[in-house]
Amino acid sequence: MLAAATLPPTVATALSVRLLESMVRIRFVEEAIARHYAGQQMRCPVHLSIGQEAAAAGVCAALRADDLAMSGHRSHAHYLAKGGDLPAMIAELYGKATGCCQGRGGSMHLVDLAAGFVGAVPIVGSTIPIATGLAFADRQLKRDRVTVAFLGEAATEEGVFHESANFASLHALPLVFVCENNLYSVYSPMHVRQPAHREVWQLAAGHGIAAHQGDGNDPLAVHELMHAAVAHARAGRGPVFLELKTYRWREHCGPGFDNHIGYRTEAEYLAWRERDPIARFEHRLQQSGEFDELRHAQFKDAVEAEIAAAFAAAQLAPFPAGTSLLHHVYAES
Amino acid sequence: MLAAATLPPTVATALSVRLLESMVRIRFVEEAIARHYAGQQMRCPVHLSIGQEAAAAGVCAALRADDLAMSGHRSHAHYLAKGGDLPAMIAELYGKATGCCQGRGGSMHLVDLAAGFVGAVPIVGSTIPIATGLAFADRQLKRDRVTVAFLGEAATEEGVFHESANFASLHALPLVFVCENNLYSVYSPMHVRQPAHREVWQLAAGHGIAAHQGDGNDPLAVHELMHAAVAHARAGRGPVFLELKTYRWREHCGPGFDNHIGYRTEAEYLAWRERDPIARFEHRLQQSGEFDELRHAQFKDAVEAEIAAAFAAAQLAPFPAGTSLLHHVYAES
Amino acid sequence: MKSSARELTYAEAIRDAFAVALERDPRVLLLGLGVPDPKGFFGTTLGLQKQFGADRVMDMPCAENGMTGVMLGAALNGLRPVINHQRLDFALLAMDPMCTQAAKWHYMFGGAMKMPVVFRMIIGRGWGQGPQHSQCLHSWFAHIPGLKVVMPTTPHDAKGLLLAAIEDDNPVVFIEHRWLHHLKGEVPAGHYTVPIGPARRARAGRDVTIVAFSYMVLEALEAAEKLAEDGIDAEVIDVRSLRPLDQSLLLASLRKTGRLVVADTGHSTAGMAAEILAIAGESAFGSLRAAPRRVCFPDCPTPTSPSLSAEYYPRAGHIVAAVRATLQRPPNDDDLLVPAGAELDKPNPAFTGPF
Amino acid sequence: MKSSARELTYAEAIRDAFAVALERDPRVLLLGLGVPDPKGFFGTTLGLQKQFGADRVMDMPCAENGMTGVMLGAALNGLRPVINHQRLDFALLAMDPMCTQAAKWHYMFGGAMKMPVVFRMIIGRGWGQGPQHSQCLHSWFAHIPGLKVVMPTTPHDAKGLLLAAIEDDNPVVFIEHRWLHHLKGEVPAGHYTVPIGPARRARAGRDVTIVAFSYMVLEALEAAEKLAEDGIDAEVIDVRSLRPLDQSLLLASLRKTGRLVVADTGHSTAGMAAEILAIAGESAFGSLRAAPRRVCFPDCPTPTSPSLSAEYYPRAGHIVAAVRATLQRPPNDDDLLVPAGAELDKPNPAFTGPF
Ligand SMILES: Cc1ncc(C[n+]2csc(CCOP(=O)(O)OP(=O)(O)O)c2C)c(N)n1
Ligand SMILES: Cc1ncc(C[n+]2csc(CCOP(=O)(O)OP(=O)(O)O)c2C)c(N)n1
Ligand SMILES: [Mg+2]
Ligand SMILES: [Mg+2]
Repeated sequence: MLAAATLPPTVATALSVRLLESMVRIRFVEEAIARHYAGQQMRCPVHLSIGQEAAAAGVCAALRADDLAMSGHRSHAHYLAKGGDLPAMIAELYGKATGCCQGRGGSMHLVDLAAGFVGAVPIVGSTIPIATGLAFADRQLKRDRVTVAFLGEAATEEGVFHESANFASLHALPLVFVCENNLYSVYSPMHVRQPAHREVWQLAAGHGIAAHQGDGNDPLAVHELMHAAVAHARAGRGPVFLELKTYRWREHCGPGFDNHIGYRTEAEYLAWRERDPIARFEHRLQQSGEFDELRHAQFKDAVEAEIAAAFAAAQLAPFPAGTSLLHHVYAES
Repeated sequence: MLAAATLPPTVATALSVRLLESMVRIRFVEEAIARHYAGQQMRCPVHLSIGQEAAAAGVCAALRADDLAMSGHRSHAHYLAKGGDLPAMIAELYGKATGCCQGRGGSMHLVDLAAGFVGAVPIVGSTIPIATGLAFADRQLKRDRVTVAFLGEAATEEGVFHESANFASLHALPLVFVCENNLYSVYSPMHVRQPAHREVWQLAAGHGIAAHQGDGNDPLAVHELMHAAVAHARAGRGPVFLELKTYRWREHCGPGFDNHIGYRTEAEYLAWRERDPIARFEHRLQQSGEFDELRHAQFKDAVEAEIAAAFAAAQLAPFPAGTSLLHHVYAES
Repeated sequence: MKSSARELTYAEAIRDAFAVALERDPRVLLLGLGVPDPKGFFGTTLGLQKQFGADRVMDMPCAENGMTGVMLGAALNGLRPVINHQRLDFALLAMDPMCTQAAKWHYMFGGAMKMPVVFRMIIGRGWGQGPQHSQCLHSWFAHIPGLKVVMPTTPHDAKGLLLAAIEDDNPVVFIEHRWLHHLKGEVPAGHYTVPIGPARRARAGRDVTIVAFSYMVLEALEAAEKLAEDGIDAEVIDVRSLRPLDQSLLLASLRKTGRLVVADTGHSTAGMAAEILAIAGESAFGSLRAAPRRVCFPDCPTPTSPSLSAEYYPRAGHIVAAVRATLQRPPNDDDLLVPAGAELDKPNPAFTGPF
Repeated sequence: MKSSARELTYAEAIRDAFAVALERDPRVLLLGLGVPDPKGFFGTTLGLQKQFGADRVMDMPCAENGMTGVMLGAALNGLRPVINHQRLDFALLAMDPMCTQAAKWHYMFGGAMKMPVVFRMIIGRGWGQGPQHSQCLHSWFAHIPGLKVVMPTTPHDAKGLLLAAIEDDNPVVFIEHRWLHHLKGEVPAGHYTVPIGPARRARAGRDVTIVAFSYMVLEALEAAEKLAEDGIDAEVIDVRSLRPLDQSLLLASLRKTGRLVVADTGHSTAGMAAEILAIAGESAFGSLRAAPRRVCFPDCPTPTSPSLSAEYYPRAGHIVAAVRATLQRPPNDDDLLVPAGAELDKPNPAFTGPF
């Protein structure tokens, strides 16, 4: 996806650059959505991942192109990191016929089968068993793919997470649960939802699943955890659960900021901004000499152009015809 | 309930006798049901607890009379151990107007509010959150009661168990989950339902709940675990989960035996019969000199008479009138 | 002090009902994802936690099934809980505790226990709510004996029916339409109830009976205005309570008009509109002078794109067209015209998203 | 070798359909609590695990919601799963994956994916199944666009519709009534399908149209025999497919008879019988010569006691009485007489419980 052919010499550097570029691209797309949202033409709820890019980038960089992923309401980053088609996503946000769901879904329903992004829907937890089923079918059909179920920490409160975890553990499915723990479910902090005396990953451990916690704002750390998890899962040794600690910068739903309304403190927010996954990582690469300033500037320009083109195309694209309303209610056999 | 006033000298002996008598009474009732079932007049599914009496007896002996309990499809033992009205239960099995649900429920729906037995229903797992809610209300209303949720090990596979466990752990509710692990869900053994590399109690531990495993065929061991659990819960230190290993002797549903049909081996069954909670405990009491043979014989006679009377009354009792069909659909405010 | 009426929005009326209930009865408890959040659950719970404490106005884990069950236990054991869902869709995870448990508990235990619990749900619409945030499944609940089901249209009824629901000793499903939240109306201060059951004649008329639910009552009233321009005098009945359902007002109206159009905010097959038509057939057969008609959702999930959702939702014009058909008047293409600039995926021009 | 018909029970016909499907298509997978158990899921899966392997005929954890979701993922990824519930009641834990996910998946992703999955459920009745093992909520599923819903009555249709369901690229709800399992009928060997959609004329008649579902078709046919003794010639339509619903056979029959009685094995309010009455009102208004009637469950949960369940379930006599009413004939007290010794809580005299 990201011109991987022209990567710098070492593999480690190649990976670092890939992670950085993946994060930057996600950030730029999300910021463009935030900017354009004010135009009131993306007429659907949007849940941005700004601040959480390292998880998507690190996880997807450890996957094969034919591995599968599913997500929930906050799925732009996952879709993009997995290689989902950007113009089709932007068009979907605009409700256009060229959208990845032909306008039927909007931001909360993304799909790109060619990229192995099998779908995202907004009922919290509901894609977890479906992703488990993808892994189950791959196992039954003796394919060596791995599936990723992206979820927020609130989804671990839904019983269906546990039902899926039990089944995945029972059948040693090639599945990785990637839980981005960003401390909030909408405006509700952890302490009104989960006991303070246990960590999220322990829930999965209770099911006999290999479970780890990591810094969700460090793409290399995420990648390392995920690399091992994918190897474990692909080898038939069963599912893995990763809890990635991170933080959402903007409001739960929508383009703005909402620290002023009182459910979290400005200080907490600022502390997490200090840990910006992109700035921190860029800095680290600069320190280690892995950062090619010119290349990065060119990359940013290219991404900005790619994004501008996607928005322009989406804005110009036709809406689905009213006459198509009843298409695709049933599949023709 | 069991003439506790005439107990032998020491407290320990008093407890042992109470446990033994509670188990024997349950066994006799269940065997009477099995005997009478062939008459085809108890026209409802029955799930007998023969072989599992120690759990009910040990648990309920550690409760106060005003503590609460709920159960599922296999609830006769729990209802009786908690002090539920025997004639009302038998009449309910016969579908009579004098039944504890006025014939509306049958074996799978028992209730005796006076005894603190708040209800049993056959949807697996469904009373777990309701019991959690009882404990929640007691906490809100500053009552110092403890609630017991009786469940089978299959109920821990239902997501709602985990949702309840999370909430109970979060709010440190005065609740004890008592899980009788009898190795089967209908005809399905553990290994097709739960991963072999983790124990059932670990699921609860994953929620940050104090969790223990014990010999469910040893009423004193059960009582000891439960005594500590109740103290813990009543002191506001949060819920406790007890996994009690035990075994059902008869068929999942109905009065007979079903080892011949092939889902479990005769050898396994016989090994568990060796561990008969009643014979083993009686033997132990004999060894320790706590067993009063005459008293026990009298007790058995009394129980047989009590049971015979309950069956006779139930058989004679009237059916609910057809004209009452639409009564109690709605409560009058 | 005598209660006096003020103009409130529907959302404010809900909040007002909650405040009255919490004040009057210490057993009342509000629980739900985001109930105490700073946006106040579309404004319907604003400030209540501050006023009544975190023990009585509570957030919860994201676990609809379990938390509904917990509320049943609380209801059996001395509280009067209201569980709140920001979307009806989320409550689908709790069909077992609502329909297999709560609805049957009083009956199946021979009257031993009461289950005073309210299941409050909001129906989403527009601005990309799409297939999973807009489901209208009120007929599912209306199908179940043991439940009561209300869908108030006006701020006055919202408050009065919510108080009645909280005070009822049975499980009550209370369904709000998101597009009613901004609606303004007279709402008495203090305590009052609107009884669960009776329907309301929202407009008297002679020529045709339009029966509507919830938000569709507004479209029905608009349709009646348009019909009046053509000299057609429509009666509009606001059902308010789906279970129990008030047949008498309906049948009295049909005896008068002989013509029926039902405007439902939901699917057609085995929906509430089907029930109204069935009742009309069974009990007003002799009065009916034309085939009754249903105005319901098209037979597909709710699409997200504004172009498709504009096509999807029936409007006043669809009701007008149905009425014309029952009167054997010729169809009028103008009925379905959308005024230039109209944004059909917004409840009102001031709405700006994102939710 | 040409397929030849043999006499099989309904349960055997189901088993036969599974065997054919598993044999023909390696993607077919059966999953459910007890599917491989020694009693064979009421005999409907007997021996299949042995024949086709534990990878294709599987037990599962007691987790209806999650396991249904897992089956959706399997369906998206190359398998054709059938998830089996011994009672419809248990499937209520899986309303989200069935109705919010499976039903909408093809539509809301713009046709990108297909969801070939069968949700098989059994309706319990009698012998104390009571409030939580006898729910008949087929109308809930029929309400949802994107699902198909079938309820076959005969062994022949059970096999043919089950094969059609498995071969369909859409989610199909397949509902069996426990009291049909022992029913015998001719069932062709080998592969055949009965198309999802068309209804079946179970008996031709001139005077009244009786529309029935599933088990109630048997009661309707018995009612027709009784009516024939009184010179009343009833046509019986076996709906078979609730979604899509075959209006044409129904309307053709109504044009002929002008009279309608619907016998449903479910609740009345917003149920399938309401839908049939609504369709009759909308599309056969001119043909109807009398008020149509519904024969449904009384408006209460299902009680357990045999004395109450005998009162609860409508029988042939209730259908006869309803038909008399549509014909303006006087009621006949004999219609509802229960023959001495009849045990109304058993599907047949040989049945002995416990389940
Ligand atoms: C079943 C269900 N319940 C509630 C909601 C409302 N809801 C939408 S997003 C969200 C928060 C989920 O939090 P989390 O899983 O931590 O993800 P995050 O938003 O933090 O990324 C909630 C509760 C929903 N969409 N589905
Ligand atoms: C939700 C639900 N799913 C399935 C069933 C069918 N069923 C009845 S009892 C039972 C077994 C439960 O096993 P367990 O919880 O271990 O209790 P046990 O019978 O062993 O005492 C099952 C699966 C049910 N009643 N409810
Ligand atoms: Mg979160
Ligand atoms: Mg068990």
